[in-house]
This record gives sequence, C-alpha cells and structure tokens, in this order.
Amino acid sequence: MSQNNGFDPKIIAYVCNWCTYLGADLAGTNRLEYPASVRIIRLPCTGRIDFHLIVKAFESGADAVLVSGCHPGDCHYTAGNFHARRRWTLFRALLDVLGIEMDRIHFTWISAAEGRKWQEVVTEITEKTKALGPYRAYRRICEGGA
Amino acid sequence: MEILPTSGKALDAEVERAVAACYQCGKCSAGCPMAEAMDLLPNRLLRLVQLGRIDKAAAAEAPWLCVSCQTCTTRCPQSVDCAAVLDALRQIAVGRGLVPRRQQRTLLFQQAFLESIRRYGRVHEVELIGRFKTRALLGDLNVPLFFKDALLAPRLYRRGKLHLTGETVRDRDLVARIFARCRAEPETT
Amino acid sequence: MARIGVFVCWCGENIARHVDVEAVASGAATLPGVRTALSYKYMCSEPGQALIRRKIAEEGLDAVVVSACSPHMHLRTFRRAAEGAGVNPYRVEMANIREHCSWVHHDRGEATAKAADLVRMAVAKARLDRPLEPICVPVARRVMVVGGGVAGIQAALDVADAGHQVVLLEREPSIGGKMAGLSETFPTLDCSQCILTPRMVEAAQHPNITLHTYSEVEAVEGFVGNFRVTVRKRARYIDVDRCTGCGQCWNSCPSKKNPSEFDYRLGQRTAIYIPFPQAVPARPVIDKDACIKLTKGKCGLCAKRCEAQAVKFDDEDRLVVEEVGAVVVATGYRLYDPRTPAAADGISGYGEYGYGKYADVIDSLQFERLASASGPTAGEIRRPSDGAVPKSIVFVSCVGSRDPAKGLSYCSKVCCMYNAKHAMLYRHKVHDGAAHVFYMDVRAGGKNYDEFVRRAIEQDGARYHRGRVSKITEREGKLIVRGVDTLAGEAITVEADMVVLAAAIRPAEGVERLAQKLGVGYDAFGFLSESHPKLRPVETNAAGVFVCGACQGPKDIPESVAQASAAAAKVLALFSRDELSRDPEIASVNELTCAACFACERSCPYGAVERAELRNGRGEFLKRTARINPGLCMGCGTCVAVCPSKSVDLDGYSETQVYAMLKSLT
Amino acid sequence: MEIGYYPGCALHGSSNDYETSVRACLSALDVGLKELDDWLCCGASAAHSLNHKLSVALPARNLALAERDGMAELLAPCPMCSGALLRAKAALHGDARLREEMGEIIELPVAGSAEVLNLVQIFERAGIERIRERAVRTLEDYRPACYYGCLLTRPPQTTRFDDCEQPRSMESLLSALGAEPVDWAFRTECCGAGMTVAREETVLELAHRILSDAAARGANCLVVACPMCHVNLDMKQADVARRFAVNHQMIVYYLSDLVGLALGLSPEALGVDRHFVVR
Repeated sequence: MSQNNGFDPKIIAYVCNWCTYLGADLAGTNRLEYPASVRIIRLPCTGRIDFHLIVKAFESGADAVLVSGCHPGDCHYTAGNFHARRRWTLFRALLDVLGIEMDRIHFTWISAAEGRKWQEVVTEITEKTKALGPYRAYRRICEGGA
Repeated sequence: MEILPTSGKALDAEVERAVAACYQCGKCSAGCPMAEAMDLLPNRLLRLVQLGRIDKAAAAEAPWLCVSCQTCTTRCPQSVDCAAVLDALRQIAVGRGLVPRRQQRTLLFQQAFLESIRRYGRVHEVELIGRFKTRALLGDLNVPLFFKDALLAPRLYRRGKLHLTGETVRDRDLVARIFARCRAEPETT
Repeated sequence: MARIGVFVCWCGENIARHVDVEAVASGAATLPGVRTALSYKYMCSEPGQALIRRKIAEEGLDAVVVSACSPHMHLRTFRRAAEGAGVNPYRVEMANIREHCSWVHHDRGEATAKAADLVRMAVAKARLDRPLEPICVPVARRVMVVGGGVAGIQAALDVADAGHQVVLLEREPSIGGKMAGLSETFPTLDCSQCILTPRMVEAAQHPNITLHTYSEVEAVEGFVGNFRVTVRKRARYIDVDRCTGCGQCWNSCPSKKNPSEFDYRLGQRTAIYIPFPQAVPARPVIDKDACIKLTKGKCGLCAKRCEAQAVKFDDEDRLVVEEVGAVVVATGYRLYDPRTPAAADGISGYGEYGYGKYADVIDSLQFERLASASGPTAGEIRRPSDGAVPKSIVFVSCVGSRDPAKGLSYCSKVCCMYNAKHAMLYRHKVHDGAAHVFYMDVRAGGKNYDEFVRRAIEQDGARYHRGRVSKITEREGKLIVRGVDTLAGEAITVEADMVVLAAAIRPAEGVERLAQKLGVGYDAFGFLSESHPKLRPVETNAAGVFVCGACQGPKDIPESVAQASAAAAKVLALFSRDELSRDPEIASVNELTCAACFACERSCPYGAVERAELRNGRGEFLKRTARINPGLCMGCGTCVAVCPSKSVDLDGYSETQVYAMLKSLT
Repeated sequence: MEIGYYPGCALHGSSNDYETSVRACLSALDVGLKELDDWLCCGASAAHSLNHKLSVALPARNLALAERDGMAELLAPCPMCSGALLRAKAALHGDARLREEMGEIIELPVAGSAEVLNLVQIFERAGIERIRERAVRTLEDYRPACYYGCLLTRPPQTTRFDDCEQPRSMESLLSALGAEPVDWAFRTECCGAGMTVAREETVLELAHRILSDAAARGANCLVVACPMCHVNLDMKQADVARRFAVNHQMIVYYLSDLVGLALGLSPEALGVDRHFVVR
C-alpha cells in the first residue's frame, strides 16, 4: 500500500465540534473510505487550541497534527476560528524555532457539509506523512533538551 | 484562462474546462458587436464545447468574425473568458484544417502578420498587405482588389505614413528562435 | 479511582461488520478504572439503555463510556439513560466507532485497532470528567422583534395574541416595511396595502405590544431568557404623545422638494413628514437635514401651526433599555444597487445598464411605486424623465442575482414572479404597450405560481426572451436595450421607453452589525444563518435569538409570514418554561494563579469574562482576577488557549483531559 | 520625469502621426521618453488568435528588455500593445514555471515587473492640475466625443483602468482643459480594431455606427487613444462616407493632440495636418 514498508503514520486531529467533527460524521454517513490514521480529539472550537496542545500531540508520538475548524465567518462561537488562525501565525514561529517540522502541521477549514473534503484531507495528509516517514526527529529534539 | 498551443486533445480539455461554468445566459452574444454576422452566436459555440462537439464549434465561421473586443469576457457573469475560448477555437480550426473557406482570408492575414514579425521582429505594413492580398488572390478568396489599396498608397505617402521598407530588429535570429520555440511556423500556402 | 463502564454497540451490522466489537470490549475491560465492559447489538434501544442502567446499579459505576455512533446522534440519549440510574450526565462519554470508524475503514484489523484507540481515549477522558450541574436561569417572558415589516408584525402579533409582552422595533418612522410600498401581490393580485395596513393598526393598538419606531438596537447584553437590549430612539422632533396626527405641520412645511424614501426617490416629501398616509404610528418626523429651522435656524412654521404643541426642535436621541427573554430578527431586505461602484465589499455594479445615468432605467421597487394607487403617479405608469406613458418596457431579470462576477451568486427567488406581475399590471394599464421580459430561467415554484406566469405570457401578451441583456444606451429619448434570445439564436435590440431592473435582494443595510451584537452568524452575503437548514430553520446558533423573513434569505410574503409564525412558536415554547437549563461545560478561572492580564477578556466573544477582586476573610484586598460569568459563557474555550498563566480551563475539555487522551495512545 | 517607451509597430508605421503627437505633447510637459532598445512587435491579435504561447513570449521579451534596462514604467500608447504587455504580465505573475519557460524561450530572465501605462495614465501621472496650469489656451470650442474603444479598458481584470462600462478619465482630463465632452452611447463599443484590412466591411459598419452617434450627440470631433481606432475612424471615414452615403467630416484627434493644442503646440507640430479628415 505504501512505499514506506508498512509505516502507518499516527495523526492527531484537533477538530471543532460544530463543523469539522460533523464533516467527518458526514464522510461516515456517505461511506467515504479513507486511511485509518487519524485520531480525532473533539474540542468545542479551534479557538481552544494552543501551542501546548500541538507540542503535546507530538510528544505522545504523533507523526503529524491536523487542526480543522469552521470556515471563516462560519464559527459557531462567532470568531473562535479566527482567533485560532491569528494565534497560529504567532506560534508558528515558535514551533519553527523549536525545530518542529512545519510540514507535519496542517490547518484546514472543513464545514459540516464537506464530508468529501474530510476524506480528501485525511488521505492527502496521510500520504504526505508517509512520505516524510516517522517523526523520529521529534524524539531527538526532546532528548536533546531543545 | 491559460490556453497553451499544445496538440489536439489537450487543448480540447483546456477549452472544455474553460467553459464548464457557462450557464448559457447569452450575455456574450447579447453584447457582441459581430453577433448579426455570425453563423453561430458565441453562447452556442460555448454550448457546443460543453457538449464535447469542439470540432463543430471550431468549424464555424463565427470565431473568425470575432474582433477580440473582449466585451463578452468583460461582462460574463460566470467569468468565462469567452474571447480566449474563441481564440482557442481558431487555433483548433487551423490545426485540424477546419477553417471555413469564407474565413480563410482572416487566417491568411493573421499568418502574414506573424510571418512579418518572424522575419523582421516588427510588422512591415506594405509587405504585409502585399503578401496578404497576393495570397488571397491566388487562393481565389473574396478580397477587395489590390488596386484599391494602391489608390490609398499615395495618400498615405503624402502624409508621410507609408514606409516601403519598414523597421527591422537587430537580432533577427533571436526572433526566429523564439518562433521556433513556440512552434508557430506560419504555414506557407 | 473511577468506576467506569464501557458499552460497545454493534449497531446491528453497521459497526460489527468491520469492527470486532467483542475484542474492543475485552480490550477495554483491562483499562485502568474500567469495572465492566461489554457489547450489545443496539445500545440506543430500550433494552440497550436498560442494560446500561442495570450495570450502573450492579457495579456501582460513576462514569459511562458508550462506544457507538456520533455524539451528535446519541450523547443526549445516553446521558439521560445514565442520569436515570444515578450517574452524573456529564460523566458520560462516547467513542464514535461508527461514523469515524466502521463506516470509513473497511479493513477489519485497522478498524478494530482504531476503535480500540477511540475507546481508550474516551475512557481516559471519562476518568477525569467532573460531575457538573446544568446551568439554570429564569426566563423573562417578553420578546423583542427587530424589524416591523410583514414578518416582524406577524411574529409580534402571534406572540402578543398568546398573552406575552412584545417590544416591536422599527428603524423607519413607520412600521409596514417593504410590503407597505408594494402595488399588488402575486399570484392573486390583491392590493398589498389593503391586506397589510389592518395588521399594522392591530399591532400598534395591541395591549401587549410596545412599539418603538425610528429606533435601532444599540447594544445587546445577556443571554437566552435574560437579554438587556439598549434601544436608540432617534430624535423625531415630535412629541408623539401630544401629536394628534392632524397634518397641519406637514401641510404648512415650505421645504417640499425632498426625495421621498418611501417612493424610492420617484416622489417628493416635506421636511416634516409621514412616509405615507397610512403610516403607523400616524405621527410625523422631521428630517433634520432638510428642515429649514434645524439647518438655518429660521422658519418653525410647523411649530406655529401645531395646536398640540408637539413639535420639539430640541429633541435628541434617547436610549432606553428593554429586558427581554428572546429576540426575533426580522430585518428584511434592501435591493442591490446597480450603481454600486466596482468592488465595494466584493460587489460591483452594472455600469452597462446605465442605472442612475438614465432616468428611465429604474429598479423593481420603483416600479411598484409607479404601479401603486397610492404612489407618486397615482397608479398610472408614467416614466420618471418626462412623465410620458411608456409604450414599451423592458423588464430585466437577474440584475445582481446569479451573477458571481458582480459578487452575488444566489437566486433572489421572488423576481421571476414580480416580473410576470409587473408585465401583467403594465399591460392591464397600457393596453397597447409592449412588455419585454429578459430572463435566464423562470422560477415559479409555488401554489398557483407557474399558472400566473403563463397567464402573463398567454393572456396578457408579455414577450419573454430567454437571455441576458448586455448593454443599455439611450438615443433620442429611447433606451436601446441590447439583449439576446438564445432560443431564437439571435441577438435582439429593443427600443424601450423604460427599463425595469429586477435588482437582487440583499439583507438590510447594517444587519451584520446587528448580527454581531446578537452573536448570530451570517453568510458571505450577510444573510443570517439558521441553526439547521432543514430542522431548525428559524433558530440561530445564539440561544434565544430567532430569525424570520428575508433577513435569512430571499423569500416572498407567504414564506416570510409562515416563517414569522414559526419563530413566534419557538418563542412561545421558550416562554412555556419557568427557567432554562443548559450544558454546564464552560470555562472557569483558577483565581489564585490568575495574573489578571485579562487576555481572556479581550478574546471572549460573549463578554463573559468579568474583572473581580479577591479578598480574604477580613475583606482585605488580595489581588485582582478574571472571573467567568456562567450565565454568559458558551464554552468555546478561546480564553483557555490565550491564558498565559494556564489559569483558565474548560470543563469537559480540560487541559489534563486532552493530555490524558493523548497519553492513552502511547 | 523620464519613462520607458514602447511605441509598437503602428506608431512607427502608418500611425506615425500618433507618435509625433505623443512625443511633442509629452515633451511640452517635460516628460522624456526613453525608447525600449530593440523592441519586438507585441504579436497583436494575430498572435493570440493563432498561437497562445507566442502571444505571451513576444510581450514577455519586451518586458524583459525593460527590466534589463531598469525601466520601472513603460508607456505603450497603443492599447493593443499595452493590452498584450498587461496580459503577459498577468500570466507571468504568480506562475514561476511560466516565467522560467518564457525566460528560456526569449533568452532573457523575465519577472514582468515593469508597470505598463497607457496614454491617459501618463497624463494622469503628469497631473491634470499641472497640465491645466501649463495650458495656454482653452479648448472651449471643442465638443469632443471621447472614444475609449475596447482595449483601453477591457478586460478590466487585466487593464485595471477606469470604469470599463462608464469610463470618465478622458472626459475629466479634457473638461479640465475647457473642452465640453458630449455624453454619447458608443464610448466603449468596438470599431473593428485590427480587422481593417482583413474584414473591411465589418470595420466600415462599426465605424459608421460610432461616427453617426457622435454626430447625433452634437460632437464636433472624436478623441481616441489608439492607433487602430484612428485608422478605422479617420482613414476609413471616406470609405464610410461612400458606403453609407453620409459624410460626417468628423475630425478624429488623438488625446495627445487636444492636450498639445491646449499647451499651445501647433497642429503641425502634433501631426494633426497628416490626418485624413482635416479641418
């Protein structure tokens, strides 16, 4: 199935309860198959996501992290997704400094109506992460005490 | 829209994609200054392309009547680049020998135009018109007689507007190389 | 240590086909804190729920994990079941092994492994769930209806008739909205004012309805059941209680040449005016920019004539606070302006149609006024430029609508019907007139609607051309309309005396600001978002705020009225209870560690963060701290993410719970 | 102020009266023109009709020359040329692969960074107020019908100039100089452009409509900013007269002619005497 001799990536997905979680539900209702690589952590809103949650995901052995919420203007809580977006630009630099590989962190917007997009995003991220291989380097970052 | 002069089916696919958004409101045809003279209105050309009948669209006279005024493209509610689609239909027609006989003269003129650029880097008006008219006459196409332009010549000349030779760029070989790389050798008839 | 029960559902074959449910259950049994784990064919069925209740009793469980479908499907079901057996409902978790697993992964090994992971995560979370109590708040049984058009009037009357207090707010000097200015209504051709004005009077005289006209929402505080809405009552310069509506003032006003808003600039009004004769309230208002007294300090004729001494030139805006339990938004629509300059908020105009340049190119609401018996021409179709009766009119559909290049992709839904009506009315009034309609599709879904359009074509001789118009120019008093009939395959030029543009329906000006104050979502065009397009069509995501009419999307009068009654029914359901409860999964502040930076306050979309002081037992000041108002917090968690000292947390989604879920996967 | 100048074939051919006018007028405004060295023809409609790649490559070469010679701005008084340059710019912008491909074809690296200006924009750049101050005579006798034609404003996504349906820029400039532009219907209609030779009958028909409307609105002259418009409306006016039996005797000015006249230049210095229809 993959060129990486059976490496099955582990991906943590932080998704909001009102858009992306329902989008993933819709993918199920429509029986849209995709790789079994993602473990969803349901949060009320992507506005809840901070720097620590991303780092902790890698600490727990994730090979990639996906953050997905409502489209701009569609936030259940008016502007949480916007806050998440703005904060992301801030802590992206910090993650970069820490040496975290930025192509292992993915941001998308998936609405409750976009089951197919959920399928596509998970498939694509899984393939990309497979190509990158296991995130052994992160463990080295931790051990190196960076 | 990006239409590359690639061969046959690839260009077909490009054009089909370009018209996918057309919902047949006809605003292109409504605003077209040449609509009255066209055998198939622009919206019908686009419809034929949508139906995969590109050859029929390309064989029409209408694409050759287009004056590239961009009105259709400007006003299209669906942002279809209609004028570019007609450009592509002309290219397809040339490639497949579908140019209607009555429209050959437009093709001849444009080919003569490109040939002038290829030779000199710039257009030589006198030579261009001469070449076009001669070819058109040889091809027995319905073109106003040469002497009509010959009558105009002295009037242009009097106004210092007639340049028998025309300008030429320094690096003519470069121009030839550019043409070669664009694979656009004008066919000589 | 928690005492957790794990219940794995087969969902018939839905889960069991691709997930080894027995293996998942037996794996779960070994997890720390799990006392019992078992599987059953249909957990949501009554026997399934009974099983859960029995196990809770037998094993003394204090938390439950149901491994089944999406929590959006059955979390409520299982919370109720567990609560029935004495478990705190907020200690019930679900692992979604159907939508997120068995339905999308068909490799049995992979699906089973993922299901086991999902259960592990849910158990890890359940271990740390705190028992919570639902938040209860009393309900103020009083509703504010924003917008006094036909939808707002209907909603207000429905609630008022049911015995509850209503505050009806209208921005214009009179209620009635767009409908008050319409001529006749499709498909029955009954007179719009004749059916609406009695309802307007009824609303104004209803003992349960308080009317604020010439007023807007200034600010909104509070939450469902307890809103505090500040209303700005704009200066009217008239004491409405003294005024008798006798008309002496407007009949004596020398400033007569002001464009009438009600007639869409086709008519004129005085500076002190009532918008139309049947206005409710029948009290005038002074246009302060047109009044000679207010602009130049001279005149004051109206005040001299007023026997009731009701004219107040020193009037000012007033703010009043209304406490209500629910809000119905019925702010309606405005027409798209074809003059819109290029790319104003992504929307551009139709320079090619010359609206605003040629006096006889008008929009459809202007035509309504021309066709209305109470309009500036007393119902005669006369064109604005010279008052001549047009012998040929072109009606252009979809001006703005269905035109993504101009920025509006949607169909405005009502134009096909009123175009047919306009063509019909015109032909009834001008027998030898030619009515041309350019259309892309005729959308006439509705009871007796298509028949109506056919009547316009077959009986009244409207000439329908399938195609858009590209350009309108003017030559010697004629409008040259360049269009196409794609069915005939010909470009067509019509020489018209007048052109009517069926301009798109857009939400009323400023509705976004109102939506933000209320916490209601809206789409890219500014139409307010309902909670669910099918099952919650008048609710919004802001609890206690409902929508009806064209503010939610283009719709005609019958639909607006139906939706208004639906919104009223939802309000009444809300008012049928003494108090409201809602999920308590909200934020809380550790006030001892809080650094009082108030980053949370700035990020909170609900204004739920308050500044407080910590004092010791003797009342001495210790420190400042942020504090969450549980009545306002909606539980989005944005404050948790922004807190630099990690002093805010969110029940149900706490930091430690997320970490525990992550850890359960290692 | 000195800016790059791309004359194009027409201004060096039968429309050299336009070049005379542009140079004289801009010189009077102290705007120096530095002609692009060894420029190529833009390919005009022949290239985009018959060979899309060539229709990008030819203007790309000219953009590359401008970049090489450090010209940040390039005046192209012919809208066919400026349109071709702008189209190529748009295609190159944000498409690294195309830039690379074109770089190889035209043997010069190209980014498409030079700003392409039409004649109206140069006047706006020079400042309408400044032009008004320098004017030595008023244009009050002129009731021009300002004719924008097609390519000056269309397609707006590419040209990004004025309002493509109701343009005002020429009227604004000429009103400032005392002229009284008429309001008319054919400001943005097409005259047939480069079809003059290939489809003469089409051009005559379109030119006839334009001239007739201008005359009917009381215009005493037409103003254009395009060599092809000038050919079709001026040179072909005699043919229009013959075909439709109506002799408009409508003088067709280049925009720079009228500005130049206001600045005190003689008709001869502006090449106005070389038009076909003269006063």
